[in-house]
This record gives sequence, structure tokens and C-alpha cells, in this order.
Amino acid sequence: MSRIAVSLPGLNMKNPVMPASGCFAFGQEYANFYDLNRLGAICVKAVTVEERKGNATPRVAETPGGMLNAIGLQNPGLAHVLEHELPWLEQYDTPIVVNIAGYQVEDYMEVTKAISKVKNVNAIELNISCPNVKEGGITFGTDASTAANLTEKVKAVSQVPVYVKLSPNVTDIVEIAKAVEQAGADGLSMINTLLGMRIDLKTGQPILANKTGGLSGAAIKPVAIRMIHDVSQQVSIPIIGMGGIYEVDDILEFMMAGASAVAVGTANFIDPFACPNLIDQLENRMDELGIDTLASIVGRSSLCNNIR
Amino acid sequence: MSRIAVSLPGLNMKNPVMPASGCFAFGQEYANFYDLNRLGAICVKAVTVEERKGNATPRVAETPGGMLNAIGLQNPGLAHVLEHELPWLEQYDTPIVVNIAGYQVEDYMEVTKAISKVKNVNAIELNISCPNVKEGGITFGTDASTAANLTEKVKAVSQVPVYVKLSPNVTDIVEIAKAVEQAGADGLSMINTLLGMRIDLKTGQPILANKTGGLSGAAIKPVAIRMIHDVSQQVSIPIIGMGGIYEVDDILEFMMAGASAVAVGTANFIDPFACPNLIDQLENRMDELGIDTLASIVGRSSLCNNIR
Amino acid sequence: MIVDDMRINEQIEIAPKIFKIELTGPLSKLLKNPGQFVNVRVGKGIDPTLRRPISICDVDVDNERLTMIYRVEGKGTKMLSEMLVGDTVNILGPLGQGFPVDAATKENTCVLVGGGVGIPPLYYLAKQLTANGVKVITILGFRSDKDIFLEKEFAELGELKITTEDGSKGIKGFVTDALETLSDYELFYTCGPKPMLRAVESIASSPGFISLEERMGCGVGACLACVCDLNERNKDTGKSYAKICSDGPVFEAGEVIL
Amino acid sequence: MIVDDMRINEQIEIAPKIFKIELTGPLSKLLKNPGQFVNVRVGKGIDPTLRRPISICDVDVDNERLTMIYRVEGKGTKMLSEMLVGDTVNILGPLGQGFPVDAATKENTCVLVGGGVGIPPLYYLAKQLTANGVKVITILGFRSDKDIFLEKEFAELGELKITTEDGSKGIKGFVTDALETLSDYELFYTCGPKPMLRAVESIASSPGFISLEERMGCGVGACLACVCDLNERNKDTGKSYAKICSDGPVFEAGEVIL
Ligand SMILES: Cc1cc2nc3c(=O)[nH]c(=O)nc-3n(C[C@H](O)[C@H](O)[C@H](O)COP(=O)(O)OP(=O)(O)OC[C@H]3O[C@@H](n4cnc5c(N)ncnc54)[C@H](O)[C@@H]3O)c2cc1C
Ligand SMILES: Cc1cc2nc3c(=O)[nH]c(=O)nc-3n(C[C@H](O)[C@H](O)[C@H](O)COP(=O)(O)OP(=O)(O)OC[C@H]3O[C@@H](n4cnc5c(N)ncnc54)[C@H](O)[C@@H]3O)c2cc1C
Ligand SMILES: Cc1cc2nc3c(=O)[nH]c(=O)nc-3n(C[C@H](O)[C@H](O)[C@H](O)COP(=O)(O)O)c2cc1C
Ligand SMILES: Cc1cc2nc3c(=O)[nH]c(=O)nc-3n(C[C@H](O)[C@H](O)[C@H](O)COP(=O)(O)O)c2cc1C
Ligand code: FES
Ligand code: FES
Repeated sequence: MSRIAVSLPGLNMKNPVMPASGCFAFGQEYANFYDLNRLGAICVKAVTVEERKGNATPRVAETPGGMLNAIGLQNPGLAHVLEHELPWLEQYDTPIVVNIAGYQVEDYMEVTKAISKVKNVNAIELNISCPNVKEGGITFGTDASTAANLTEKVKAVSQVPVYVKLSPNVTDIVEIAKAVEQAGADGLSMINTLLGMRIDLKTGQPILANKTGGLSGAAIKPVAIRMIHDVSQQVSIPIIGMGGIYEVDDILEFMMAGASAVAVGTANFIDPFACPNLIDQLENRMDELGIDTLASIVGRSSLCNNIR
Repeated sequence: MSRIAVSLPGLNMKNPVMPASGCFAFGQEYANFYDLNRLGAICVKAVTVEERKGNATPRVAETPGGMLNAIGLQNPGLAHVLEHELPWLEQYDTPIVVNIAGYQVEDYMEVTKAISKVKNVNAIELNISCPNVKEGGITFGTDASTAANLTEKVKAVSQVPVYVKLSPNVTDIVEIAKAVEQAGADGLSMINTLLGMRIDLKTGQPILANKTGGLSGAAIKPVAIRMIHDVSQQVSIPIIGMGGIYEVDDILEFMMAGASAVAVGTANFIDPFACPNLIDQLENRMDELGIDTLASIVGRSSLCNNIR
Repeated sequence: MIVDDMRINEQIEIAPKIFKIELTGPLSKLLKNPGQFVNVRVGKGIDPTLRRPISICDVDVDNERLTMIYRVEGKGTKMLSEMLVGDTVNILGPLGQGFPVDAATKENTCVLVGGGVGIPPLYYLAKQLTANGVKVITILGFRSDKDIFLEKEFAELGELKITTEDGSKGIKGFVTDALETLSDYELFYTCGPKPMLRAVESIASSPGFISLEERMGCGVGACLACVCDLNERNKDTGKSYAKICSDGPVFEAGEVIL
Repeated sequence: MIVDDMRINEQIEIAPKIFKIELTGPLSKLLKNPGQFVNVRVGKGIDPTLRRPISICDVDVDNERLTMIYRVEGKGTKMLSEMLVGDTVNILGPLGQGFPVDAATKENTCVLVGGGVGIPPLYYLAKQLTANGVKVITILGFRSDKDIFLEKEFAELGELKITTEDGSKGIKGFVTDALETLSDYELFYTCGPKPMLRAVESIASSPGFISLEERMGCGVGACLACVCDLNERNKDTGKSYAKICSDGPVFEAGEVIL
């Protein structure tokens, strides 16, 4: 195994970097810039049973060091994804993670059942944390027993490992993480976006048509690090870490905090080459810091609590 | 009343700007830079019954567009504040808000009783949201009934209006806001810092000795705006808004979201003249935007929900 | 579609708050048609976070030069305007589907209708159309006399009508007031604020093409920030929406719901 | 203590990653004593958020010039090193309580012990002490030959001992190895990393003054980020701690717990 390879349930990744769900569509746009086989894995946009039209525009607003989005889970629906998007991805041998959303438990189960038997799908990411839809989404992610119940039901019908994507908009994320672990989750993805708002001074109204949106980007990094650190000490399933990863140092910081792999979202918008550039810089930076393999640093921050 | 004056329970402010608790000590340091009478009010550092030594250093760490602090409520204790700090502030006729913290309900009551009868104290800010102490602090701020109970007890012994400072590290801040309103709070202060962490890549350990700290600064502004907007629609007591105010536009954004006055924290560290500079720019900016009085824009974002 | 650190060759304020910037770099060679845009990264830090979409106003392929004209609106364009000749700006582009120049043939008369910062992309369009022998009538709308730019440039390419809201120059009123006086044209192309596009679409007596704006995330079609609704489901893709950044910004009149 | 937009007059790399920067502005006139520092705002945006504390290395009051020497450590100092002559830097200062020059009298011999970027503030101290007729012996510790800076400048002011960890120049070892060979002095002044300060404090055979570092928020005594514990409660203030930014960075040896 190479120095930068990592291995998680269902995901043998040649490097720890995947694009984050919703920031990479189904891969075709970024395939115009580079070979997607360079990625450690690919996480695609949320898929729901039916096509979703999403929210009205404006759907994005800029904030200091970050951005708000309120896309509202727009996607072409299960049938279209099965027929068009996933077959297109067959040309790559990079592991595929499919993000899944729904209004009710049955929706999640239906999508999981169909998606998880597609041969090039390696894992399901259960999106219980989308802040931008009225029903479903975040409501599943803010209550431990609801989250656990959904996880159990989805696990029962999934043929591939299930990662549960946690919401940071909660009082106690550790409680929810433990509940979904017990319900059978194979891994966790964290964090989804923080709820935020921006107001247009000219109109006095929110910039986003949906009023609130999800905050992503560099601004949220310390919140993500804290949550990953706290959760990783209390669960034994692996974590895919995300939230403001822009630089190669961020990848290492997330892994030291307890992540076993990372996802890059907003940074793709700043630079379409963000993912391959980060991957290319990784080994050099590891050399500088005297890090032998990535596997050796995962969760280092929790190892020796009383040294300092 | 001037265009930029605002009036809140206990606080007749000539302008809407006060320094945020913990970022201005008891005023003496910044009095070296400018006349504190220029401020709309002064909010001093958290006071506890006994002197507190706070956390080990390092106590601050920088983050993208923000900073983490884990001071740990270090303060000289009630007796010293009564004897030295508050008397020194008597030379100013700007309203004084005293931030109060404790381990248990009785501590809060004791400090409130003593502080609220000091003649130059105009309001109490109940700190139920400090993320940096093991006991007390945030534990009061994450549960609605605990928060309400504390509010009620403190109100019963306070001779001045009581503002409750809410923690953003909760699933449902509206629920807590409503609970403390019902318990008799005269106003709300929001938001305190978001829990965060940074890791030193050289050691693999958190930079802060306390490991986690509170995230403040520009990065958290959209989270604050969202929470103030949501809460202001559900309560009828006024809100002192804070969280990443750096520029004059931020003041207006907070007030449109629902704040009746604002507090400036981290910005003082970037520029010791932050508060007076913001105040000086306010009227010009109001002219540019066609805003007549500040009172007219408070909560504008919630007024006409279906215009756009 | 590449990412290119382009050098600022020229940067001048051509009207109040309106800047013309000329950049050099190989990206200039990749333009497919007028109306495409670039996504400008302002600064190198974390703030501003997002790139700024700006239309391409003119291209000099041989000398690898790209010209844009932009108005200082907020933080990003302000920072851009403070950059100096010799500095480099990180550009992603060319992006989107521009105006189809071939839709007009030699015998045609085309009306180009632009308002404010919707005007710049029409300039390269006008150049290409006239190069193809198409007759071009241009209508440009400004607030006032002092805000006018590109007047001489457009005038060299054909008939030019200027409207100003305060009547300080040309026709007093809006571009539509000028458009209503015309009838003899086979095609229109327009770019400007949405209310103007709506008005132009309803008044025009010919088919045409409109260029839209929307707040963007990625600029390349991946984030779905910039969608607009199609009037009918697209026959080929089965989609009921279009992405302004990658399917647009130019659409056939009537194709999308304005 | 003011905020001053100071002009960069000179910026040169005097050793690998070590930069000397000279700034001009009225702030230069306000220095009370050597060992004070300034808080540098790097850039104009939101990142970096915090100012960077840097010691004052030399002052030319007549020409309003301030010299600092800093090492490129992380983002802030990197950005500072990329600024050019003619640019302005926003400076808050002078801050803190520096080295008491008067503690040494004409007949005294003082030992100045500096390590790495703890060396710069000792230079202005050495100048002031020697101007007062005090005899100065300086011990400077570096990692290696190539890292040495200010050698000539200190040598002009008195006896100079250099130590290098790899022995490539001067005494092989640490500053303490050089300090142990000395005994005939009445006072020491030291600045450098904490382990060095501890070692110097325990080896030195005289009273002395040490200068501390800590991560700072405000730099002016308001946020309590930078406290250290006092060995005994301060008689005047009743406090058991001191703020490094405003009570320090210089303390009497033994006053604070290292
Ligand atoms: C396809 C396209 C082509 C454009 N071409 C031009 C042009 O040639 N000349 C020109 O002056 N302007 C053009 N614009 C508008 C230009 O993108 C905005 O004026 C600019 O993004 C404002 O950025 P700011 O930092 O100054 O304002 P801010 O208000 O600070 O911007 C905040 C955020 O909102 C976005 N935003 C604000 N206004 C707009 C807008 N009107 N459209 C899209 N996003 C916006 C910004 O990109 C940024 O993400 C075009 C927009 C689009 C979508
Ligand atoms: C009173 C005082 C005087 C100083 N004088 C000098 C000097 O003359 N020359 C010099 O090269 N350095 C000096 N330092 C150290 C200097 O402040 C740090 O090297 C610098 O802040 C690092 O910033 P950065 O952005 O490069 O690193 P980053 O790691 O990006 O900084 C991140 C944050 O940590 C803080 N930080 C990191 N290292 C230190 C440190 N050692 N001390 C305090 N804060 C730190 C930064 O200020 C910033 O807030 C002094 C520090 C203090 C407290
Ligand atoms: C435009 C946009 C769309 C997103 N869509 C989804 C989504 O469909 N499903 C999901 O689980 N997360 C979605 N996210 C959240 C990201 O996957 C990621 O968790 C978050 O943005 C934090 O990472 P970042 O700071 O690197 O962007 C979206 C984020 C953005 C910015
Ligand atoms: C160094 C520091 C110390 C603080 N101490 C306190 C405190 O004692 N009591 C309190 O209620 N809030 C405290 N806060 C929180 C601030 O009052 C404020 O709520 C928060 O920093 C958000 O505002 P800002 O982004 O403008 O800094 C502190 C913040 C900082 C940065
Ligand atoms: S901006 Fe991302 S899809 Fe158009
Ligand atoms: S840095 Fe704020 S008190 Fe010292």
C-alpha cells in the first residue's frame, strides 16, 4: 500500500481525497479538467426517488471566508441516475459514493435498494443533514433516535457500506454519532453545512430565495475539526472529514483530528483543479513534517492526551 | 432622539455599538486609545463570585477569518470588580452592562445581587454560553428548562434588566430563546462563540491547551445573522447582536436581521479603534442606503416575507 | 476551458465606476463565440471566496488578449479595480455557450440591445456579425450621459441608438423606446438586467437570443446554483431546467422563463 | 501606543528565512525602552485575523525609523516578507514594558543572552546600555553558521560569543555553554525560547531580566490570552498573574513561573 492510500469500508482509496457531495455533480463537468481516476473516490450529488427541482434562485451567497448555498437537493431522480449518470462513471475505476436523500424513511430505502446494487457503486452516503429542504433532510439528523432508525432501515436494504452524513447544527453531535454507529452505520461523513443567512442591505431581505442556506468553506473548518475530534474519540467506525478543506495542511489537520479520508467541496469552485492539486502536494508535505504514512496520523490528536 | 440612538431595557444608547464581553476587559486598556463616552454602551468581562485563573496557555489560535479563544472566564472576582473596576468606570456616563458567570445557580444569583445594585450598572448579561469552562457556562445554555430556571432566579434578585446571552451550539436556539423570554428575560444577547478546534501539525495536538475553544470573528457572521433572524421572529424582547461585526455594513445587516443594538468583539483586536470608527461611519452609510433612523430598520428582514 | 494566470495589460476607468481591463494569456485563444464569459478569482486568499463572472467584451487572438468591461459593484469588483498593470489575475474560462453568430446570414439585419454592464459582450458579437457581412443596428441604454461607454466603438460598426433615462443624451427613456421604433430586422441579440430582457423579448418582432445573469457557485455546471426554468422540457436531455453557466448564459428567446 | 500606517523603507533577507524590515512613521518616536514590541497587521482582509507581535530591534528617532527582524514561520510572516518597499503596514505600538536600561549602572558588566528570533530586541538594548557606559557581553545562539545575523552589529558594541548547535561557528552547543564560562557580571538580560530562558535563569549568577513570548489576542491587555503565573501575588495589584503583552514581555528573573 502506498504512503497516501487509505482503506475504509467499501472504499480502497489510492489517496484520501474525494470531492464532496453536491460540489461535483456526477463528475462530468470536472472530467473536462482532469482524469477522474486521479481521485481517491468520487462522491456524487444527492439522489432522491423522484426528480427534484430545488429552491428558487438566488441559491448562493458569499460570506466572509465561505459561502451559503440553498440548492435544495435538485437532482434528476433515481431513474435518470441509474440510466445515465452511473453508467457514464463506469469508465473510471475510482470508488463511487452515492449521496442519498428523501422525505421519509421509505424514500431512503427505495433509493438505497436500487443504487446499492449497481456494480460501480461502492458506498452509500446517507444525507440526514441537508439544511435546505423543508421536509426530510436535516430533520433526520437532529434527533438521535430518528437518525438511528433511518440508519437501521437503510442498512437492512443496502448491499454496500453505509456512511451517515451528520449535521453540525446540533447540541450534541457525539450522541447522534454513537446512535447511528449502534444502528449499524459503517462510517460517518462530517460535517454538512452550518445554517446561515445573509441579508441584502438594499432590500433588507435575505439574499437567498430560501432565506437560510448552508455555510461551507474555510470559515467552518475549526467547527468541523472540533466535531470530528470529539466524535472520533467516541466511535470506532471511520470518518470521512470535510468542511473548509482548501490546502494540503487542512487534509493533515482533518486526519490528525480523526478523519480516515477527506472530502473537498467549496474549494472546487475556487479552483477546478483543487482535488488533484491537493493530492499532488500531499507526499511532499508529509516529507516536510516527517509523516511516514497517512494511516499513522489518523486520530493522532486523540492518542496522547496528556503530552504538552 | 438622534438617528443612530437606540433604546433597550436599561440602556439608552446614543449609538447601537458596544464592545462585546471579554474583548474589552473593564475598559481601561481601550481608554488609552479613545474616550469611552463615544460608545453606545460598555459590556465588561464575565464576573464570577471568586477570582478565576482561567485555562492554561495557549489560549488563542487563529482560524480562517476568525479565531478561537479559551480564556476560561479568568477574572478578578466579584469583590475586586466592585472595589476597583466599576468605580473606575464611574467617570463615564455611558451605560454599563456586566456579564455574569458561575458554576451553579447560586453563584449567578450572588453576583447579580451585588452587581445589580451598583449605581453605574445598567444591565446584567447572563452568560449561559461560555464554551470554555468545564462546569457552568455552556451547560446552562444548551437546555431550555435549565436556562429558563436560571433566568428566573437571577431576575428575582436583579435590580436592573437582565439580558441572557445565548449559545449558538444548540439544535434549536429559538426554543431556548422563548424559554428565557418566558422566564422573564428583558433581552437577549447573541451569539456567543461556536465551539471549534485547531490542531498543530507539528505535534498532532490541539493548539489550545484547553483543546477546544470558542470561534469568533467574521467567519461566524452568517450563523449569527441566521439565529438572530429566526429568534427575533419568535420573541418580542430586544436582541443585542454580535458575531463577526467588522464593518459598518455588518451593523446594518445585524439590525435588519432583528438586532436592536450590536456588540463588537474580535474586531477590537484587529483595530483598537474599531468601535469608534464604526460609529463614525454609520450615518454616512445610512445616507447612502436611504435609511432614516436605525430604529426603522430593526428586523426589516422579517417584515415583508413575501416580497421578492 | 482552462485556468490561466493572466497578466493585466491595461486597466482604465472608462466611465464612473466602469473599468476596462485587458488581460494577456493563452486562454484568449479558446473562445468559441461572443457572449461567453470568464470566472475571475479576485485576490489569492479566502475572501472573497467565489469567483466573479464577467463577460468577454473583445478578443485579440493573435496577441492573446482578452478585454472585459465591468462595473464596481461590491467587494470583488472593487478589489479587481485596484489591481495594477503587471499584476496577474487567475481566470477560469472561457465559460458557457455564447451568441450564435451563424444564426444571422449576410442579407440579415440584426438588432443588438444592451443595457448597462450587459453591453460589453455585444461588442465582440457586433464585430463578428459585421465581419460576416451582417447589418447591425445597436441600441445601448444608460442612466445618463456621463455613464456612456463603447459609443465610438459601436458607432464604427453600424447604426447606433443611445438611450438615457434622464434624456441627457440620445433618446430619453429605455432601450425599449428605441426598439419600438424599429421593425425591419430578422434577429435580435440582447443582454442586460432581467426586466429589460423581458421587455425586449415581448416587444421584438423577430426571433432572438438573450443572455442571462445569476449568482454562481462553480461556473462550470456542477453545483446547480444558477439554474433557470425552461419553458418546455428539453427534448434531448429531458430536463426542465437549464444551467446558466454552462447551458447559457445565452438562450433562444422564449426558451427559458424570465 | 498608537496605530500607524508605516511605510516599508527596506526589506531584506539577512539569513535564510530571516528578514530585516525598516518602517517609517511617527510611531517610532514613542518607544520607551528596548524590548517593547509592535503588533503588525498583515494584509487588509479578514485573513490573517490576528496581528503578529514582533519585537523592536532598533530605532532611529530622528528619522522616524523602526527596524524589526523576523523569521518566516507561518502564514502571517510569509505574507509580511512578500510586501515591498513603498507598501504600508498597519502597526499597533509600541507595546509592553521593555528591558529596564537603568537597572545597570556605569560600572556594571551585563550579559545579554539571545537565541534565534529572541536576539533582535537585545540589539537596541545593547546600544542603549553601551551608550550609558555599561560594559556588555553578548552571547548569541544559532542553529548553524548560515543562520547567523547581527554578528557585526553586536561585535561593535562589546565582547560577542556565538554558539551554534552544530559547531559550524563559535562554541559548539547552546548559549548556556557560553554563559557557564562567565562569572564576572552584575546583571543579565535574555530573550529566546522558553527552555533557553529557564536554563539561563537557573545558571546565571546574577539578577536579570527575561523576555517572554505567548500567543496573543489583543496585544494591549484586554483579552487575557497571554497571561503567565507570578511566583508570588503582586503586592500592588493583588494579582497572581501577569499579562505578557502589557505587564511584560520583560519580567524580572524569578518573578514569573516559566
Ligand atoms: C454570465 C455573467 C456575465 C457577467 N458579465 C458582466 C460584465 O461583463 N460586466 C459586469 O460589470 N458585470 C458582469 N456580470 C455581473 C458581475 O458578475 C457582478 O457584478 C459581480 O459578480 C459583482 O461582484 P462584487 O464582488 O462586486 O459584488 P458583491 O455584491 O460583493 O458580490 C457578492 C456575490 O454575489 C455575486 N453577484 C453579485 N451581483 C451579481 C450579478 N449581477 N450577477 C451574478 N453574480 C452576482 C458575486 O459574484 C459574489 O459571489 C456578469 C454576471 C454573469 C452571471
Ligand atoms: C512579544 C513578542 C515578540 C516577538 N518578537 C519577535 C521577533 O522580533 N522576531 C520574530 O521573528 N518573532 C517574534 N515573535 C514571534 C512571532 O510573533 C511569531 O513568529 C509570529 O506571530 C508567527 O506568525 P505566523 O503568521 O508566521 O505564524 P502562524 O503559525 O501562521 O501564526 C498563527 C498564530 O499564532 C501566533 N503565533 C505563532 N507563533 C507564535 C509565537 N512564537 N509567539 C506568539 N505568537 C505566535 C501568531 O501570532 C498567529 O496569531 C514575538 C512574539 C512575541 C509574543
Ligand atoms: C453547492 C453545494 C451543494 C451541496 N450539496 C450537497 C448534497 O447534495 N448532499 C450533501 O450531503 N451535502 C451537500 N453539500 C455539502 C458538502 O458536501 C460539504 O459537506 C460541505 O460543503 C462542507 O465542505 P466544504 O466546506 O469543503 O464545502 C453541498 C455543499 C455545497 C457548497
Ligand atoms: C477573547 C474573548 C473573550 C471572551 N470572553 C467572553 C466572556 O467573558 N463572556 C461572554 O459572554 N462572552 C465572551 N466572549 C464572546 C464575545 O463576547 C462575543 O460573543 C463573540 O466573540 C462573538 O463576537 P465577535 O465575533 O465580534 O468577537 C469572548 C470572546 C473573545 C474573543
Ligand atoms: S454556477 Fe454551478 S452550476 Fe452554474
Ligand atoms: S494579548 Fe490580550 S491580554 Fe495580552
